[in-house]
Amino acid sequence: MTDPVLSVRDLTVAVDTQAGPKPLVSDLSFALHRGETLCIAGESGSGKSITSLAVMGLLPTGVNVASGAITLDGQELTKLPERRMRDIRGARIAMIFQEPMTSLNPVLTIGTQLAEAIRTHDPKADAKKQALDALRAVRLSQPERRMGQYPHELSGGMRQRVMIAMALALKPDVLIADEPTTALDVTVQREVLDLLRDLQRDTGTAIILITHDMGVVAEMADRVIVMQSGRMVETAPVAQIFDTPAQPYTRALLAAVPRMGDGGGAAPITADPIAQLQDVQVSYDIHGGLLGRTTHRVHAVEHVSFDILAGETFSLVGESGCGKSTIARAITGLVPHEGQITVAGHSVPHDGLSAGPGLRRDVQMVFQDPAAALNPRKKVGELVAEPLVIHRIGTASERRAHVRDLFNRVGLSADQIDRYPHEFSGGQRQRICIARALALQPKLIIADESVSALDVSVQARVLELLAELKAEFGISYLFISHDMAVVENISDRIAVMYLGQIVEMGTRAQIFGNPQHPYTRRLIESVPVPDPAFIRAPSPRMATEVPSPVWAVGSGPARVVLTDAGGGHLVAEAAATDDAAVS
Amino acid sequence: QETLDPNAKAGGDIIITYKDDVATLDPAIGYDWQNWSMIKSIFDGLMDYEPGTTTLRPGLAESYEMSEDGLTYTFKLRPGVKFHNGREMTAEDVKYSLDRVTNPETQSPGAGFFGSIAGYDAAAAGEAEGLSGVSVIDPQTVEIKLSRPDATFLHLMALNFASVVPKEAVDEYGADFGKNPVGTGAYSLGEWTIGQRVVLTKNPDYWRDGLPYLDSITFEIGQEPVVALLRLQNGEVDVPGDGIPPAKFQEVMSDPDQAARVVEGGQLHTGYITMNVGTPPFDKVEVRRAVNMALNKDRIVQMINNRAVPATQPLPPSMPGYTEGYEGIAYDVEGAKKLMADAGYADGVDTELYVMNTDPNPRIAQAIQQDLSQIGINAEIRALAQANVIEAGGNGSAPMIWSGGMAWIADFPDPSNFYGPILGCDGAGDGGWNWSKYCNEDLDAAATEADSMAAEDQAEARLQAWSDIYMKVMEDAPWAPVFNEQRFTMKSARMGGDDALYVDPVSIPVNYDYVYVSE
Amino acid sequence: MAAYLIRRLIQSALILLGVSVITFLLLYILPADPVRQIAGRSATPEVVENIRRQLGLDQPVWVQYGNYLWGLLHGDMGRSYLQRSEVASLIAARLPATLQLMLGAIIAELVIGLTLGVVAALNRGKPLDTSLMVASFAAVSAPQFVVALLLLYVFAVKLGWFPIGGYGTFSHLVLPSITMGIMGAGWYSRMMRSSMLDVLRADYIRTARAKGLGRMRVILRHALPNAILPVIAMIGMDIGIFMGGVVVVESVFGWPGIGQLAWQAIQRVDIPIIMGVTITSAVAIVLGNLLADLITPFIDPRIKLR
Amino acid sequence: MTDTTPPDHAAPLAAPTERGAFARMLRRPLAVLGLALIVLIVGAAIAAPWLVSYPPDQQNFDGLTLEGAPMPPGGQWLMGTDLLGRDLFSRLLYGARTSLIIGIVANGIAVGLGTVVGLTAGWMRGWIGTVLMRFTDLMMAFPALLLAICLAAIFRPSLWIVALVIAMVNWVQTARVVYTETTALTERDFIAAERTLGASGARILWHHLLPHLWPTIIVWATLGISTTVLLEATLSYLGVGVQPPTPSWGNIIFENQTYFQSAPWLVFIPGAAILLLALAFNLVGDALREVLDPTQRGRR
Ligand SMILES: Nc1ncnc2c1ncn2[C@@H]1O[C@H](COP(=O)(O)OP(=O)(O)OP(=O)(O)O)[C@@H](O)[C@H]1O
Ligand SMILES: Nc1ncnc2c1ncn2[C@@H]1O[C@H](COP(=O)(O)OP(=O)(O)OP(=O)(O)O)[C@@H](O)[C@H]1O
Ligand SMILES: [Mg+2]
Ligand SMILES: [Mg+2]
Repeated sequence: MTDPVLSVRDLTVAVDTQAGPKPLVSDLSFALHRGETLCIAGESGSGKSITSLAVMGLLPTGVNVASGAITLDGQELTKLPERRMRDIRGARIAMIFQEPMTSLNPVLTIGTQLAEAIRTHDPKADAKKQALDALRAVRLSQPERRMGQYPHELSGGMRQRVMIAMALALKPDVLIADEPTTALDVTVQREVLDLLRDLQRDTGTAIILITHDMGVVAEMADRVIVMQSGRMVETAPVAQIFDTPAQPYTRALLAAVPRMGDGGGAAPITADPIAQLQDVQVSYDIHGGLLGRTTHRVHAVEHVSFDILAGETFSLVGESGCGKSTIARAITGLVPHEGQITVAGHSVPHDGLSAGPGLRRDVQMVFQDPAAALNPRKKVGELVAEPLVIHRIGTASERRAHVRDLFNRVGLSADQIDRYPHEFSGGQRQRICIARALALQPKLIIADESVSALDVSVQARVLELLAELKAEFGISYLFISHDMAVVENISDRIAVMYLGQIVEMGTRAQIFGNPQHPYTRRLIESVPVPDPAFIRAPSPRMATEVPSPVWAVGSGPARVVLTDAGGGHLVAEAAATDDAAVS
Repeated sequence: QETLDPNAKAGGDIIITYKDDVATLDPAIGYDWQNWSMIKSIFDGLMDYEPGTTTLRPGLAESYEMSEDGLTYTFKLRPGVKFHNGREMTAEDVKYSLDRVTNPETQSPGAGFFGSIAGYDAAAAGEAEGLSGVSVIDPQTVEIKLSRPDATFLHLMALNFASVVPKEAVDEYGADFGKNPVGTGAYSLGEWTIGQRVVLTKNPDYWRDGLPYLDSITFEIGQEPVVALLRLQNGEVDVPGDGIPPAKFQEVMSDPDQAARVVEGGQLHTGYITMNVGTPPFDKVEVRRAVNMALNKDRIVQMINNRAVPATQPLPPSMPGYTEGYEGIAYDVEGAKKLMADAGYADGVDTELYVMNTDPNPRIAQAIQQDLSQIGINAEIRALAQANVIEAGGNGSAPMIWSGGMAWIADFPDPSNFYGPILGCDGAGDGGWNWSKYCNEDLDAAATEADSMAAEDQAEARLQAWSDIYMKVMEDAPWAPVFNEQRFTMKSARMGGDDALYVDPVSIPVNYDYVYVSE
Repeated sequence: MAAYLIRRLIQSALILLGVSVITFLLLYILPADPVRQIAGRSATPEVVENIRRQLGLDQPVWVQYGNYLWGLLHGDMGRSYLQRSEVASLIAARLPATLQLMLGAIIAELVIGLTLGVVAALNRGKPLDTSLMVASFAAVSAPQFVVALLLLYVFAVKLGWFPIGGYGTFSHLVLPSITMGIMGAGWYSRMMRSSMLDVLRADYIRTARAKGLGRMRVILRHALPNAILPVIAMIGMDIGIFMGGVVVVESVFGWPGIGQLAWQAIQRVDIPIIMGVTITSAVAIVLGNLLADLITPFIDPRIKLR
Repeated sequence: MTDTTPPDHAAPLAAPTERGAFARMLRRPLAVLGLALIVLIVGAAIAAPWLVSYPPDQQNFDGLTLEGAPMPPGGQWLMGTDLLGRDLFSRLLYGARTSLIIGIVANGIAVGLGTVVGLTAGWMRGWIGTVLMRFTDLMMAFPALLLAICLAAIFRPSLWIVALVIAMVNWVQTARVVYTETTALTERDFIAAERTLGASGARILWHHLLPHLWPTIIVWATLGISTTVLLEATLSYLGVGVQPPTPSWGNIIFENQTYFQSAPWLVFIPGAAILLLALAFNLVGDALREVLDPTQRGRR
């Protein structure tokens, strides 16, 4: 074997606290060879992101490399002055960050952001052309047009591809990808993973892939590092990890991986509906034209009707941007809607503003982006106690005890209560949001991608908790997720959405056992299998335009008609979904 | 004819600065510090003053005659005098100009000066076309009839308001005549860039041969006095029109080189405090006298860097009719306290002192305030914009006003100018400028009497009469005269001409027609 | 966009109407009689009344206002009571100078303020940051007159780099602009520092650094446009603040702007000029705010004008 | 399943309680310096009668030279005398009373009012927001000096009137800036999250929006101290505020500014006082903000 491109030896990263430095990553060592893919998996908050930032020399203020060495082609990086480090960043080591939504500068066009990266390292390059090539390489549709667009005009999946293009444009020796697919639905995830593999094959780039999705690990990795609490617990080639895990933690992790087909047929629930949606429509106006009138509308949700029964877990799946979160917002009365929504006997007001305290108590929502949903200036303990304070439940000390209990239940320790949101990892923040939603023991919890950033062991634990509460208090869930395996494991019933409309709906057994709609089938096929031995059947790569929900005023998408395929299994007539219109 | 200065050289341009804008150059309207002397140089009246003095001399009139009864004046006009537009000036123009200034449509602030001309009342009321008393005898002769003898009449004919203007130019420009003045004076308007500069250029056809010496005068407008002085020191400016700013006075005077270029002179100015005789406590003459006695004028003068002399009476020392040897009401705090006690204010009294808000007036007011507090008068100071003080004075709501910054530099060098509107009954009504609201019918009668002594041989007696009137005023003490300001003009080294020209009592800051540059 | 513009223009017109009504009323109740000032010291009450009638000041206030507004709509701002010239021409003669000065001041304060703010943010907590803080506060606390004279004394009199006041060329404009911009610069540097600190923590700054961009490029191209947004909103307001302070700067530097005109008019209650200047500056302020609102979408494409 | 809680978190970063904010602030030397300055200035203003040797409005005979020039600092006159021969030290201490009321109370009210208007408009949006903001625009376009002159002519001038005028005029800018920030904040998810929890409008405004506006408010409030103290002098000059001989820092500067070359102490000493006051509040404000705003301490 050749010399490693990148090697990390005895790396310790610590954060300054008032009680002195506290290690976040300890004694981490690994080596990365050319053309290799190294997956770092492990529990949420174990220091995966911190490690990659240390390699980039981009640690947040207050967090420093305490000891150890990071060597790139024989060059020691930790001692390198900022000026020299700059030449290495982008050109030799590139990184795709965990949060794709906020990682692009909102005021610069895609083209500018791409081209400047190229020009910085090669002033003579034809930056525009190279940028275009990079965009083509990530199979972004209409690359010329994208160059002139701003980040907010692209969907999450598109932005993630731009990030990848940016990282790859300079053909770096090492690419660090921190949870590159967490925000994406499985079909897009599939594409991104394929893309990374293609690029690696073409350029020989070494990849560090950080993920908690064992399916992704199995498909992508050559070697795997498993981390826990800032330490490496195990490292081995991928097959060995999956076949003969040496450490108990690794074993626990693998055991917790949800697998497709594990669900089995649970008894169908028969109860009164807790939430009823009837012909719900939500659209966002787009102003334009000379007179600034509403010229177009985003038809985010179109004629959606379904019931959630008491004590049921109802899942909503569908590609990114199909309107799942919008439905969640409509149910909680955050966006104006048309149609009828009733939750636990409260009719949700149409204006998206004036929902009363009764509704607020009975419905809780876990927002998709946990970082955004937590007030950064409040301690997390206060944030979790917030609903109790608002609804005047308990005394101060009772509340505190309650919060401790909730923290324990979601796998956080009570001494983290007095910290601020930014001091947590992505997965930890997600658990804080869950704890807050649980505080009031509502009748319905809407969980929007609430376990996506959790490592499988914690995820399993949280899911277990949700199940316990469901059994104990009869809480119902509206569960929104990209992760088909999880969905299969926990759902009673499932609705598949496409472009704002439901295209298929039925019990778990019906959807997973007998998917009818082509889109449903594609979703299920795209799920990564947590088994390195699994060989995926080659499927055609898609480079099609994402169909748009934007329509001119006066027009709109054709209404999908659902027909019963038996036993309450509703399926759209295939023809209706083909005409994805862009206007 | 004119005696020319043998040292004078023709030619050259000078620069003069002013802080405030030049409002208008219409002689019927202009009544500011800035435009007064400019108008004097652009226009001429029938009468004029010897440069640097208060001595009257004929101007556009070659000669004049007064009738026995003092009611008719006949002016013979100088032939061949041309307006800047080239037309020859005639008697018609004189009549037109006087008609115009008294016509209410003109809204002249000086119209009231011409009250003694026959037909004024009808004209002022807008009932008559022009003044019946002014008639054109022939193109070179004007006759003016008065409704009562007026000893100040010749001075009035030297006022800017009586300047002769050509009708066709007024008609042409209408209300904008003030921006496009046409006169007979030594200079004509060259350029006027609003807010920046006014340039006067030499009138080559000026009827006084050899004058003016300068080719042009540039007035730069809108410059802070402190900066103007800096520029003077830097050689960019010849005369700072607003004088030496108080903040710089000491600096200038302590540098011999600069001090040598400062010209000091008297000024027809008195700074005084008015006390509203209709409002307690000033309805009691004891209190008013006590105020006069309480003022430590020496200290006030010291405070303004000795740029004034303590005043004893309403008239300034250089004014004819000034009572020489009169000591005024002496500084005597104990005596003042006694008077206060006599008036029933042994325990003190509260009142207000109005003052205009530009430096150094609030400071002077504070010095006055401190002096008054010595005798139990607690005067609260109200420092306001000029217009607000004038309003408070006019409507009688101000118990005391310090006059600084608003009044009273004489319009013309005659004792009567200090009486009529500011001490007489006419000005005591609502809105009038007699802020004391002092009205003594006897003195009014005596004043009318004195002003009717128009004959040459009565001049002495008339001045004595005025002197007596002001002594009587001092007895009633509606005012507390504080000081008479001295003028300090500074000039650049190249400026030539007699010092008197730089403290000319009627042309401030400089008599432009006679100064020259030595370069 | 056009609809937004039209709506804003209509609102602006209403604001201007409001300003004119209130100003007119205030001037009406102001206890100072302009007619007295016009008529002079020796005028008789009849003459005073005559002039009052000529000027229409004997009519009820709403009739006076109506007349004024009618004139205004025809571009006639009336004639000054004391100068007797047309107010519109007086203002027109001085407006270019004022606009130049404001533009100069805005540029000066942006250049100075933004630079210092960015430098302070980058050196956060270091002695340089502290010194800059003291400097910004000194700039805000310094009386304008003194600043003006100091600058004039040092750079014009002593060093001779610039003329001692005057108007016309670029070098005339420098010192007055800086004087006027200094306070805003102090202000902006604080605002800029605080918004820069926010922006510097954003994820996209990390992305920019991960690309290996140079420090200057990260700051100027990535951080600055994002941090400048709150400052843009302030530029519109500055015009109003300048209107208050312009008179000092104008008089020290002999700058022929409308500030001096206004100040003299206020001292002497020359109502038509006060009205004219007020409305002119209100127009400037309203347009300035509108402009600031119109510019923001160009800097931040996420902002949509509705 | 094992306990997956990272053990390293057992060592608490710091467990400060909200009540400890003040105590934590006291641990910052700069904040203590600021507080000390404020206490000193306020204390001196209150204790002025016991600290000075001359009454503030006494025009001392020996306080002027024969030519009428003021005396420089040193010797008998700690800070020199002014143009009327009054003791500047005494005037400075007494002037602090006026200036503190203006700089702290009036300015505080203005910033407070601006914050309330901006917050309300930004939160309510709709027609209330529009009306409030257009009213703000109107006030901005409105000539404040004119209002001041009118009030001066109508009412008896007093400190309270000038404070009122300043409060009425100076809230406008704060309102606009707060409005802009509030509208951006209300779009953020954590506010939506609060709403789904059933938080009342008041609670969201007070507990969740206001803390984010602190930095802005502190900048405006502290910088406003200087500007309002100076503005007071202009307004008093026009007759609205305190009348001579009552001293204020602003009017000491204003009266004497043309003399700054011949008598620099008359301008620079009160100027320094204003600067110190503003800086002191800024130091405290900054410390307070850093204590209240944890995100300032670095982030992932
Ligand atoms: N700025 C910070 N200050 C203090 N502690 C921090 C900071 N950033 C992260 N941490 C802590 O460091 C630890 C490691 O964080 P890191 O982001 O590397 O986790 P991760 O492995 O990427 O987790 P996830 O899968 O949830 O993203 C966490 O316990 C987190 O609480
Ligand atoms: N405030 C908004 N204004 C305009 N369009 C919006 C807005 N919010 C969402 N949309 C659009 O509405 C559509 C549905 O968005 P939504 O967030 O509900 O998708 P989603 O199914 O939750 O997607 P993801 O899986 O990526 O979270 C998308 O096309 C999105 O661009
Ligand atoms: Mg992470
Ligand atoms: Mg979503």
